[in-house]
Amino acid sequence: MDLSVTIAGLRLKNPILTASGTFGYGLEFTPYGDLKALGGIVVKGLSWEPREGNPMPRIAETPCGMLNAIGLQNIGAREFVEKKLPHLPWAEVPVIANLYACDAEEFARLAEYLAAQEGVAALEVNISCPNVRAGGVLFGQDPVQAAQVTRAVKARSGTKPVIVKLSPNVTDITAIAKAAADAGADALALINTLTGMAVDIRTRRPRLANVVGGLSGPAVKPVALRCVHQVCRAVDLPVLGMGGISSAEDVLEFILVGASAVQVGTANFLRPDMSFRIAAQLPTLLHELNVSSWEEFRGALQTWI
Amino acid sequence: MDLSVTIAGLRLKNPILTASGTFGYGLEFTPYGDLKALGGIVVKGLSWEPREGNPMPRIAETPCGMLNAIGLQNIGAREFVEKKLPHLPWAEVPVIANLYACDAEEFARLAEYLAAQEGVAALEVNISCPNVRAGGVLFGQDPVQAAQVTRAVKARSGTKPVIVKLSPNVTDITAIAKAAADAGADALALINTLTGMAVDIRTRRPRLANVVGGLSGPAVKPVALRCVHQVCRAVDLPVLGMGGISSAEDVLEFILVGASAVQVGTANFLRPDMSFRIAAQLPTLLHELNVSSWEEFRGALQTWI
Amino acid sequence: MPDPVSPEEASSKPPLHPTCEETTVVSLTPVGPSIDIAAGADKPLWLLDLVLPNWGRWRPGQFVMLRPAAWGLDPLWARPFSICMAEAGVLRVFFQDVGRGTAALTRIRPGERVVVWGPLGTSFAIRPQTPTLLLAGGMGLAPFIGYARVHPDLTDLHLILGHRQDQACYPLNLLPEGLSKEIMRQQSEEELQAFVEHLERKVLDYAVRDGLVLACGPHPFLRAVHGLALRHGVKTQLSLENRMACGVGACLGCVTEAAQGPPVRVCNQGPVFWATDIKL
Amino acid sequence: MPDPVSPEEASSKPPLHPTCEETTVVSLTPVGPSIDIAAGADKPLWLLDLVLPNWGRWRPGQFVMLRPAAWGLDPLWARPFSICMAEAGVLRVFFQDVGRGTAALTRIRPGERVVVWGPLGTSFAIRPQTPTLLLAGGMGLAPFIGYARVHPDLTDLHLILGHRQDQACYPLNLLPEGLSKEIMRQQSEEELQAFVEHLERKVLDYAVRDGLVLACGPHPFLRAVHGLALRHGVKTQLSLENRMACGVGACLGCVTEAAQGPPVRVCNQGPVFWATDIKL
Ligand SMILES: Cc1cc2nc3c(=O)[nH]c(=O)nc-3n(C[C@H](O)[C@H](O)[C@H](O)COP(=O)(O)OP(=O)(O)OC[C@H]3O[C@@H](n4cnc5c(N)ncnc54)[C@H](O)[C@@H]3O)c2cc1C
Ligand SMILES: Cc1cc2nc3c(=O)[nH]c(=O)nc-3n(C[C@H](O)[C@H](O)[C@H](O)COP(=O)(O)OP(=O)(O)OC[C@H]3O[C@@H](n4cnc5c(N)ncnc54)[C@H](O)[C@@H]3O)c2cc1C
Ligand SMILES: Cc1cc2nc3c(=O)[nH]c(=O)nc-3n(C[C@H](O)[C@H](O)[C@H](O)COP(=O)(O)O)c2cc1C
Ligand SMILES: Cc1cc2nc3c(=O)[nH]c(=O)nc-3n(C[C@H](O)[C@H](O)[C@H](O)COP(=O)(O)O)c2cc1C
Ligand code: FES
Ligand code: FES
Repeated sequence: MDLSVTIAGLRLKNPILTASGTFGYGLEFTPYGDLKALGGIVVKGLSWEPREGNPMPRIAETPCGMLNAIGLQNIGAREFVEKKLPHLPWAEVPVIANLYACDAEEFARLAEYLAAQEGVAALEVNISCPNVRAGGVLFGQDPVQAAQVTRAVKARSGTKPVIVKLSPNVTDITAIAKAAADAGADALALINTLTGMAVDIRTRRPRLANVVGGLSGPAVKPVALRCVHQVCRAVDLPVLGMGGISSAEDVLEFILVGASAVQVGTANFLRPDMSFRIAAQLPTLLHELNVSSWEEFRGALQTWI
Repeated sequence: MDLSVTIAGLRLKNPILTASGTFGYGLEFTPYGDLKALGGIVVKGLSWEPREGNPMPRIAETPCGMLNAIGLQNIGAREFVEKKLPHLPWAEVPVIANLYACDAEEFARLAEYLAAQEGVAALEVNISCPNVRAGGVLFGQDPVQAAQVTRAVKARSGTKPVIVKLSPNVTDITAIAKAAADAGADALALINTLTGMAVDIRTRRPRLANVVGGLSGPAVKPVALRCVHQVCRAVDLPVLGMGGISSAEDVLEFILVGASAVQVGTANFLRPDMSFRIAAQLPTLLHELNVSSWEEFRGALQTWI
Repeated sequence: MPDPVSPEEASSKPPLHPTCEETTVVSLTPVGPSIDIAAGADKPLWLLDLVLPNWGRWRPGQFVMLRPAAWGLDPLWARPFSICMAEAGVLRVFFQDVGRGTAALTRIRPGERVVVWGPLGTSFAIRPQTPTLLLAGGMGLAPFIGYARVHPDLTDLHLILGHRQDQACYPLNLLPEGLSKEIMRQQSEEELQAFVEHLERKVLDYAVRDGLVLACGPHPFLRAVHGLALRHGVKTQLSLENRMACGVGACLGCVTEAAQGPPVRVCNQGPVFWATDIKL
Repeated sequence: MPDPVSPEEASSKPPLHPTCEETTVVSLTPVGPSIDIAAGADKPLWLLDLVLPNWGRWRPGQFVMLRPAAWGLDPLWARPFSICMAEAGVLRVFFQDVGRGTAALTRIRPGERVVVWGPLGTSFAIRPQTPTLLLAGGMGLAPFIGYARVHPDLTDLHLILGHRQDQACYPLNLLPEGLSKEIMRQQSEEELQAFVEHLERKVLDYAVRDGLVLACGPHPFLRAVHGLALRHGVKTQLSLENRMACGVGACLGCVTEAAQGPPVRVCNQGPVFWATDIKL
């Protein structure tokens, strides 16, 4: 079957993208696969100025998952555009810039700059990062602020699709999804990480210098599927699903509950060729399951009686 | 060291309790250990009338965790009191009744009945079960309703301590914790399960007939630790910590972030003698770590610089 | 060797003294034509032998929960298996690789540690001087091996095994010699249809003779037998294989619908039920 | 056999062609006095041999990420190990059981599948006609085995191994014959103090001779060497062992503080750094 999907006007050759912060700037993975075989590449979150991120330790392993408190260390939007983007095969695989800022005004400025780059296919707005104190998680936990950021970005990103990335750390994720949708988001991405923590009883210290961090990986997949299921039923926008995807089967689970495409995140750390493998395995699995088109399969979840 | 802890006037010989819904009515576990070796037993959630629970399938395994949508099948408070309680060694180990109702009035009636039983040492109020549509999760997600239920139960439970059990499925768990505290809760228990979902791409059905269910087990431990940490700093009440505990080390992690005692839940399914083993292993571990008293260790988490 | 089962004992009582112990793998043996999967042969089935935990006694139809220590925290749950044999210091289960847990079991090695709790649940009735029909669907053979080995009078028994895989995958050599049996393979819809018709004739026959029918196998097979049992009014017990988390009656995850009253737990009110007590 | 390392090559360049492959365990061998833990002996250290993946080349100091297929989804991350040897079709790592992942590695069997990516990161400088001091703290010996085996002129090298475990736990037989070496055990505070003083004298000596110091070992050991290196102005490279998730520079989890500028990634800007380039 034809694997391609179109999301907010963006045509992807397959629904497998890489999740922000887990695939670097893409170039780190060229030894392990052909970037052009992916549906899209979402790069590490970019801020206007370069950021040094949080102190070490920043990562901890947990049962079937991990915590991170990278704190959005990045080279800044300008350096990304000048030093990384030219080396990415953006003409053949959509490169999506994930952006982070501390207020709506800065979000807008960043969006304008990035949207103006030919090699940037779309913007993914991270209103949900729990690792930055100023703003961050707050935007993503409050419908009013989520809408405000969405509007600000949307107003300055021209024709480039704006994807708003949602946090699962909320009482009702559909409320935030609706707010972003009403404010003009072209698509939604979810989930970002769950806020979590790990401690060392011997040193009596948190395992992350930042104390709390974001939980990701297979452990969170049930929460992610639930969120995607809820949002797909509540909002009429394409959804990029993610959270714990580590196989082609997992990809189809997200599409079955309504996602149009997915992002592979933490699983890229299990083996650096993970996203390529999943993309390569998808056709066989679809064939085995007799899926004939995405239209037929997407959101086709039955219920019990 | 002396392992005993006192919570809201209730003396426990050690801080290891069993979590509601994972230890039946206690009696199921008598072949596997001495109930009197536990700090306390929290029994399966009780409603006023017996309940049949949700349709099958009700459970699904997930990475390092599980989903359940039992839907509070239980024999009802009266049958528990008449048929089960007399067989439990309640004079030697505190038996805590976990209760569930659909409105504050019913909660109060149930609390009054159970609190009046000599064998019931305390009440644990489940305002956070995601598996029952009427009320359930709603009480636990709204500070106003959480307070209302707490007050209603507290007014009718005489001298018996009232423990309010919190849901992690909220934007700010400290807001609910404070509401319950202000309404008179004697202690807090957390976390209940995270709302999650699993699907079968071959049958195209949810793995639970109820579609969504509660995620528990080691996978959720990072979220649980974070919640306990936050609540212990926000509220001046003893906290019973739980979520993914499967070893004596895990127990100490919860106490290190501030819990006074813990409950072992899903891990009872890994082996039925789990709670007994953990209670038995605790002294050795404390000795190895040179912990001299709970006062010294509880909440003693250091931070990085 | 465990206590022999006395035929007078009622069948549907809980076990006397289950234990939870960490025991040791003695051996893992594939049963099958040859493990030549490339050649399109069936995947083998497996016999897993463990050092028998220190049980007081057990009854055929009961099961154990197995959890290899090497599983760590994932897969989370133990897996339930019928007690195939528990003799001479060895606990034997007969299993098929159908998913994550059983696939992991096929990689277990002698000497590895396994947490085992059991014997669990109810058992099959043993009725003196009663013609007893054993209906096994595939892996459902497992408990009947134990049943036939401890039954006091083999001449009362007749076993029908319906199977899909190559006959060589089933350890028929473990059945006591002289057991009357029919082994029927179903590879097509027609063979399945013929098999069901054969079952019906047999069940009818045992109804007439006031016999006892015992069945274990996949859900559709049990549903068929359940229907026949109710229709023809023959005393019938069915062993269910619902998904389990705890195995001890605590989680309420394994329930099935009762003929009346609240759902019943397969792990400790079953797995062996009288057909008249449940809906399927 | 991989390309020999030409001494002219600058040391701190990324690998040319890392790959990610599923390869096979050849053998796992304990190295130690005797595995008699009951008798209070040290736990053995381990040599793990894998079928060498199809790399173009590698340089000593580089590392691999290893993830046995049997881990499933837990533990989640692969684990980084220095390339101890990569010769004659075999990739060898030398490791110690310090936690969940390495404990699981001690149970691996020949024939098991392991995902391996590498060779990763920067490598130790190889400088012609330069007296080169190799400072290994315990397991830090691993990369120096490879270094000494590919170095074009053994007479330039002197190895000091500081260790706590029994000397028999270290595979000294893998070091090329004729390598000048001192093996010093530290079991007490005094011995540790004496060792550090010895290190200082040695480092000073290499500073005077305009030599090169290379160090690998636990963090406190590296901090001590780092201090000496800066104090005495000797050219020094340190190999860091930060916790890693991806190993390829993508997650930013393994960073360490740079002398100036933003934190640097140990996995692809290291693990071997010039002492002057980092803070410790
Ligand atoms: C009392 C009892 C006795 C049993 N005796 C035996 C026995 O003697 N030999 C044997 O091979 N098997 C037996 N089973 C079934 C066995 O427990 C399952 O095959 C096993 O748990 C599957 O685990 P898995 O991880 O391999 O499969 P999963 O990966 O968990 O599942 C694979 C597939 O099998 C289905 N499945 C999983 N568990 C069950 C279950 N319990 N019932 C029905 N379908 C299931 C799943 O829905 C899925 O489609 C018994 C089960 C019970 C409850
Ligand atoms: C580039 C590099 C090369 C290495 N080479 C070798 C080698 O050749 N031989 C060898 O035995 N080990 C080597 N290590 C260290 C090895 O990777 C760790 O010992 C291993 O990852 C521990 O995993 P675990 O699951 O057993 O421990 P865990 O259970 O994850 O942790 C156990 C304890 O070890 C600590 N720890 C875990 N990982 C690290 C780490 N990466 N650095 C410091 N402390 C850690 C933890 O904080 C904890 O106290 C190397 C590490 C790096 C980064
Ligand atoms: C190390 C790490 C860094 C991350 N950095 C970002 C980021 O910069 N921006 C962002 O929107 N999400 C970031 N995320 C979140 C992921 O993109 C993804 O939403 C989340 O990890 C859930 O997916 P997973 O379970 O597949 O990893 C990061 C996740 C990890 C593990
Ligand atoms: C099968 C099952 C049934 C449960 N039933 C109840 C219940 O009746 N009342 C309640 O308050 N919590 C119930 N819980 C939640 C647990 O008590 C506990 O809060 C949660 O599982 C997290 O802890 P754990 O990860 O250790 O299991 C149930 C959990 C499971 C797995
Ligand atoms: S498996 Fe838990 S009640 Fe039956
Ligand atoms: S381990 Fe991921 S960046 Fe170094």
